[in-house]
Amino acid sequence: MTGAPLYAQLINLLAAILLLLAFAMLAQRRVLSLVNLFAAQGVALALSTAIVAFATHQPHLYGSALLTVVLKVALLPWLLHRLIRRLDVKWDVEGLINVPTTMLIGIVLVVFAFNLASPISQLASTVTRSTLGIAIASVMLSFLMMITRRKAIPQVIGFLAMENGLFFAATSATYGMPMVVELGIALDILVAMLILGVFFFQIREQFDSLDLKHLERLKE
Amino acid sequence: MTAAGFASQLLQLAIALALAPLLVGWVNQCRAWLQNKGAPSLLLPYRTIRKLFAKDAVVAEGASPIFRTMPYIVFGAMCCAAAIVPSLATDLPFARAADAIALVGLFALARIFMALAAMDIGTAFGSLGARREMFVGFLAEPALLMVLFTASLISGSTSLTTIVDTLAHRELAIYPSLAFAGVAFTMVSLAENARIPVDNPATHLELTMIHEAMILEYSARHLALIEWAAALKLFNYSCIGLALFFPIGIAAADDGWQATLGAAPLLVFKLAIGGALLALIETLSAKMRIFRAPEFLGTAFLLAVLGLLVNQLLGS
Amino acid sequence: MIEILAVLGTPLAGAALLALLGERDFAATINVGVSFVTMLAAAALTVRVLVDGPLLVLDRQFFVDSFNVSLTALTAFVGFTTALFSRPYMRIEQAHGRLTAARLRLYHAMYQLFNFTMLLALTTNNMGILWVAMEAATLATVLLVSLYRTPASLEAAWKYFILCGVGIAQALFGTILLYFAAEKLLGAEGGALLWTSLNDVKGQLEPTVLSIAFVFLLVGYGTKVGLAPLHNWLPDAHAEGPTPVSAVLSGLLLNVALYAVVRCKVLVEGSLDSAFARELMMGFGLLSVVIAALLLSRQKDVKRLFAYSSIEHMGIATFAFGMGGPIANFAGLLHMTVHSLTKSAIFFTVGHAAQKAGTQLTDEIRGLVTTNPPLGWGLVLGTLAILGMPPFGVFASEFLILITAMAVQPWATPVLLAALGLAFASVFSKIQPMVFGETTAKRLPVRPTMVPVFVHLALVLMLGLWIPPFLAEWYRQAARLIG
Amino acid sequence: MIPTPLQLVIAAIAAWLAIGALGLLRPRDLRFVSRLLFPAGAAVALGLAAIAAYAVGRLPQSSVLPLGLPDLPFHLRIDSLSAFFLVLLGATSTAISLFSSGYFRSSEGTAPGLVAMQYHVFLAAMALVLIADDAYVFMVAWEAMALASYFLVTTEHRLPEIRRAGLLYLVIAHVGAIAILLAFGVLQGGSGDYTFGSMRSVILPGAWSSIAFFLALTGFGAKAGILPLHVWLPEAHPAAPSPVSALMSGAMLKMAIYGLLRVAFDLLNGQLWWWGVIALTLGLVTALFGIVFAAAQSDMKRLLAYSSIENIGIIVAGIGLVILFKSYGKALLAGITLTAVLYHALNHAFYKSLLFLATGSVLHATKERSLGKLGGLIHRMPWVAWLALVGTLAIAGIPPLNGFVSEWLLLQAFLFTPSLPQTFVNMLVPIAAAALVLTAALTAYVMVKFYGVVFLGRPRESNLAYAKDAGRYERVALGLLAVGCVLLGALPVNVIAFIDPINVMLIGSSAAPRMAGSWLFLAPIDADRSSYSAPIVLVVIVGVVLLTMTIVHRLYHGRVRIAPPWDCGFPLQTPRMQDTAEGFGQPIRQVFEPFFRMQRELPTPFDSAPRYSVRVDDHWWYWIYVPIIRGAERIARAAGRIQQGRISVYLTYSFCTLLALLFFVR
Repeated sequence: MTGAPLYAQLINLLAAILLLLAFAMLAQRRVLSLVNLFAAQGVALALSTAIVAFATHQPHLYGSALLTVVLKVALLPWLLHRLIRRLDVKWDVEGLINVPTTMLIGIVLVVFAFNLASPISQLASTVTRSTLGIAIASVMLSFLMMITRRKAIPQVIGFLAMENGLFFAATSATYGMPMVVELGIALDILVAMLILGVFFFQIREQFDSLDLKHLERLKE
Repeated sequence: MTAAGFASQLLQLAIALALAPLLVGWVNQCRAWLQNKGAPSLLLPYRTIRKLFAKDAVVAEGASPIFRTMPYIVFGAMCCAAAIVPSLATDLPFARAADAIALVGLFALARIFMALAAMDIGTAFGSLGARREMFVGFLAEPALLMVLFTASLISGSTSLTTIVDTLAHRELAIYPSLAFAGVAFTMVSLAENARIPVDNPATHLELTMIHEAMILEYSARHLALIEWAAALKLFNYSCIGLALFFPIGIAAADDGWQATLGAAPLLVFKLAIGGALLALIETLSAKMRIFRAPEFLGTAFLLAVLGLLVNQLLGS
Repeated sequence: MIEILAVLGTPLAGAALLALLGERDFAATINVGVSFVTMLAAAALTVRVLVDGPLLVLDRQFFVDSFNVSLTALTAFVGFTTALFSRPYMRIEQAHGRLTAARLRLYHAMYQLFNFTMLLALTTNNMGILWVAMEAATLATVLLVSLYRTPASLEAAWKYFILCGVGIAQALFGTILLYFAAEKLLGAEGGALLWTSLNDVKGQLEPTVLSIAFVFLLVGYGTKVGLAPLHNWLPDAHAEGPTPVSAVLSGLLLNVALYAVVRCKVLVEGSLDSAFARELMMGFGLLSVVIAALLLSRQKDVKRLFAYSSIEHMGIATFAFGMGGPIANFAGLLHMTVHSLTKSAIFFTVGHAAQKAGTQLTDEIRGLVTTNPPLGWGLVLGTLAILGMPPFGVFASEFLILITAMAVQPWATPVLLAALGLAFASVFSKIQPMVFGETTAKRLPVRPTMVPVFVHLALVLMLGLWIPPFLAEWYRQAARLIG
Repeated sequence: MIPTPLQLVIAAIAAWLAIGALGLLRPRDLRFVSRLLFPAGAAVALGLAAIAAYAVGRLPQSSVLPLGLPDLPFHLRIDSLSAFFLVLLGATSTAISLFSSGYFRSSEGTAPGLVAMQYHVFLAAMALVLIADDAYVFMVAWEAMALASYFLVTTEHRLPEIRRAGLLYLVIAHVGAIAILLAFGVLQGGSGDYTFGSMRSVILPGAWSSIAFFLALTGFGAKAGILPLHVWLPEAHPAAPSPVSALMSGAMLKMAIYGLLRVAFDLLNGQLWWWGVIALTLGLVTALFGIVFAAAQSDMKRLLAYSSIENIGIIVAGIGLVILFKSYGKALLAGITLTAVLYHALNHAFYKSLLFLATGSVLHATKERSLGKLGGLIHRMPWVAWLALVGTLAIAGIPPLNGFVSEWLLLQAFLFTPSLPQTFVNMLVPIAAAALVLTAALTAYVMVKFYGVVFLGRPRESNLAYAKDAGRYERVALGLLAVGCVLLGALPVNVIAFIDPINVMLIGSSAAPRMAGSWLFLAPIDADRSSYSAPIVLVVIVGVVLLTMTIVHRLYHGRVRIAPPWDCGFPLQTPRMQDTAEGFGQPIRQVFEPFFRMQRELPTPFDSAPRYSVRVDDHWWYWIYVPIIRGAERIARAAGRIQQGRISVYLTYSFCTLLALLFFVR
């Protein structure tokens, strides 16, 4: 989009990266690299937030950018790494659906998301409106990822990635939510992550594996 | 209710009581003739009754009061029936108190008490007889009622006196429905009076009995009353038949007592013919197995209903 | 103001206290005490709102009107009675060796925290905070569901967590869209997430955005309401968690989630002039009723059975709010109330019954009336009440809903009634043998308290025969508010 | 000021509820319950009957209680119809409560106090049903009635078949209630006002009123036991304690009849002739079915239950005829028929309660319900036996008892059906009459079987020798009901005059002056068409019998010998050689073979211990209920697959839902 100011182009670039990362996660099978991809997503997110903050002179967005860095680039990946080391699960076996199919579905989803977003984007007054579609797309892609993975940790990563997408939507579409809310959300994510950590150990000690196929007993 | 009416009522009752055994005797005699047997005396039934009244009563062990009162109740019911059915005159005060439906009710009363009394002793034969009697009854009773209904639809009334008045004293008309009713009625009265082909009054083999099996335990006065009641029943049925299908000669309300008296010989004549016909039927037909009875009576019932339908269809 | 702080502060403080205190014998008593204080505070708040109308305090962050005050009071009350019930129940669990002291500590702390989150969700005016509270409620209960650490409970908790987490995430997206739509009107700082201000401007909110937002919100919060086909977590979580948790999940959490949906529906209704939101809610409601009714007959575990019945009743309430209009909304509110009272009472009895028989399988629990008449009669009466038998209150609300349906949506009435009939047959045929017949029960180490059960049932009975005028007035206002 | 009847009725209901509440105070104290509560309940019932009898024919009164829903408080109303049924309820429950006070012993079932509570709630609910004047209070009372009776049925809940019976009963009752609710929904005709008052004023378009009528027929039929919704009845009635069976059969079934009349003639204005045809056919089929099955029963209470189905069938058929006549504007005939219907309802309440209570006494004395193990009780329990005889003759429709009068009236109505517009209907009427008569005759058969096997003959079991006759309370109760049967039979004219206001109310014309002109004679159309005088018949029969007796005893020397019965030369005669219940019913089974679904076990000549057993089942269960249950199970199993345990599937559900909705939005 020539003619648009630089930061807009940057944000669009980051948005594209975000989408790319989402696809990468969808395709990636190794848990550790999944975590790294997640961290990378966090970086992109933080950058875009900062840029928006700079562009629109909204100080509280710096805060949320910082929050993102702390939480999603540092803390959560670190936690995940530790967990993976402690539980030593290196490999995520083949997903329920093979990768190419997943990719195809993903692309369909992206198209759908863009279509969905276009009417809203028309209304948006923000410089970053065109990224809303990407936000929705990445949310849906992480949803798809959660569906296709059959191990606990990748599923959780999918969950966190979904939060990323939402957060990106929040910043890109609306210059961020009120601070209270963002803090609350962040807190929830953190607590969720901790609880999940506890869970992993419990599941592990019950079934001595994190394979979700053990968790299919309760029917009807 | 006039004094004349009351008189004719009593007269008719008296005649019924008096003539009933004779009718039985007559039927037996005719049958004997038809079967080339030496006929018993015409008065045999009277003698039997007198003899029985003279005897000592033997009551089975473990008989309850129901057993002892049954003969009186049955006899009473039959007397009442005799008082309803117009055989001589239609000016019967009591007939206003009980119409055709009540008449059937009276027969049912008699039947039920007979069956109960039969079960009272607790022998195999008693209960067998009771069962068969009720079995015959549950088809015969509605059939009879249907026959009466056909007549009452024609005359637009359920009181027998009115029916007879209509049939006898109005302009003569052909009622096709009555033909069905007539056949049905004949079959019913055979069954109800323990006649061949449904029952055999003369049998001495308990297993084939119906009526006899029920009264197996009775003796002396009780038996006498029962025999008399049975005779009355036959008499009543004959009178019903006559009243419905040959009502000529029965005195109407306003004819006065001469007509009533005049009707008496005519009645005797009609009864004689009826009895002879009954004997003929009995001679011509063979007793059927008990489980053929429902077919027989079912046919009667259906014929009666058919009569009713025909009546509705042709608008009488 | 004070009241709200008390209502929210007490459970929070209680949670902290119980967490620090660790498991002592009197912890359960403290738990009851805290809940009791909360209830008093809620009562005070209720009176306050009744006396001088809707309350908008703490720079508009908290908003209490006749709609949510009724639910707040209900929540505090059921929270109290459940604490009362859980005291002996948990003792027995401990005596049976299913729980350790540490777990009890977790349980008590989380119980209060859960109460706090729900009260927060009810009283807050900020859609964002509402979302945060809902998520927090999930987190608090996840640990309670997995309290026994059995494989089944872990599985249930995991499903609960993932499904509700994802659902809630959708709700967040919906909230963002809402904010996005409102921001242009109210400005970033103009409290664009405050329900009251949104409500004021709902007429001018952008329809397309709001309809999309509502889809996300409905799918999100609907997951927590347990609307089919988003309900799959519900039976597992109810069946595997400790019974007091099942009671509060069924009795309170679902209500709160439905409350959130209704709040959103009000806004969307205001901006859209189409029946979009209404049809959506009716559809989900009806679908839930039918699916739940069908699945009821397949249940073997008694708590699962009643979990499905909760799905059914939430479906009915959603359907009612979907129809809208004074009578239906009135009925919906009434239905939420009587359902949470009855269902929690049932779970109280079911819990003890399961403890007596040492199993939750319906086929192995027998003859309760002979071993413990109050328990047995409580269970059978509660069941009949929840199945919509007069003269209990559930019938009153269902009657109102049905007559509205006959007037507004005649086609739906036979479906509803057929589902209700099927549900009746399948549930009662399972409960009757549990209650009657020869018994298979052992004595309990601690005497269970039946007071909460009969208090609840008495209230439900009263609501069936006589709705106090103030309550009726109250519901009418709320119904008008929902529109 | 003096209280109005309505207030008094409400007070009676409250009193019953209070008595019930007292039962909770000392649930295990038998003396308190049986010597205080039940007699008190009986007193209240008597009072209720008196008030209601006063209210018949008075102007309707209505009032509104501040209960129920805020927009729909309890509307109550008493008019002739409800008053008549209140009389029925009060009269029967007086006797039944008295009986109960002697009947209930401390059993291992529900505690006596609780039983008393459920019993009185049951009574109160029935009374409330009768005075309800809006849909809500009606439904509340109706279901409370079902609930209370359900708990009473399952008093002996330790027996599995009793639990099964209770469940079946409650489920069918609930289904019926749903139908009734729908009927009200239709009746209210979009006015949104669910008071009966507004329903009366609403004019429904033809199709809708038909729908309303048939919904009501279904709903009330489920309670009354009309085919094919009768299956619960022969299960539940035997399962319940005898007073409860008596109350259910005598009073509760009539509540359904009341509801049907209320909807068909009061709430719906304008009936269509073909409703009548359908009700008529349905009723007659039910009646025939019921009595044929009664003949095949070998459990005395089941037998009576089936006979209740038969009587209900007759009543419904009568209602159908009323509709037929009314729709053709034949007011007088409609009046006669309606009188017959109500009369029959009253009669059935009396003799069926009497018989059920009698079985209760027998049950207590012998612990035996199966006819095959009874017999000869007339010697051991003369009181019960003789009073039961009255009931037996009454139900068999024997003049001059009450059963005969109502059947007589009904037959008159059939016979004097003038030529109606439809030929088809004209053809139908005689056939219907035939079916009715056949049913009546079969009733006689069944009742002879019942009475003969239970009370007559020789005891089939040795332990029957220790049977004791009923106690004081039971005797009084049975006596009251027997006297009721005789009076209802002997004074039809007065009874009809008493019923007449309802004709005026529902049909709009009075039938009594024509029917009951003179105090002595009952002449529906006019004297020479048909007339019946119960008093005369009674007097004459009794007179003739007594006369014969006296004469015979005068003439007769009166020597009597007691001897063993005639054994036909067959030395060994045991009681087991008497007809069993199965044996007595066998001819009927053979004639009506297709009605039944039988499994017979015949002994072979080589059996060391030959045994014969026959199980008679109901076709309807296999034709209708089993398929329904199977179908529901199949669908449920299919639906069960939704919840198949795998989390990614669940996620897919919500994902697809989301996508679908989003797609739907755009």
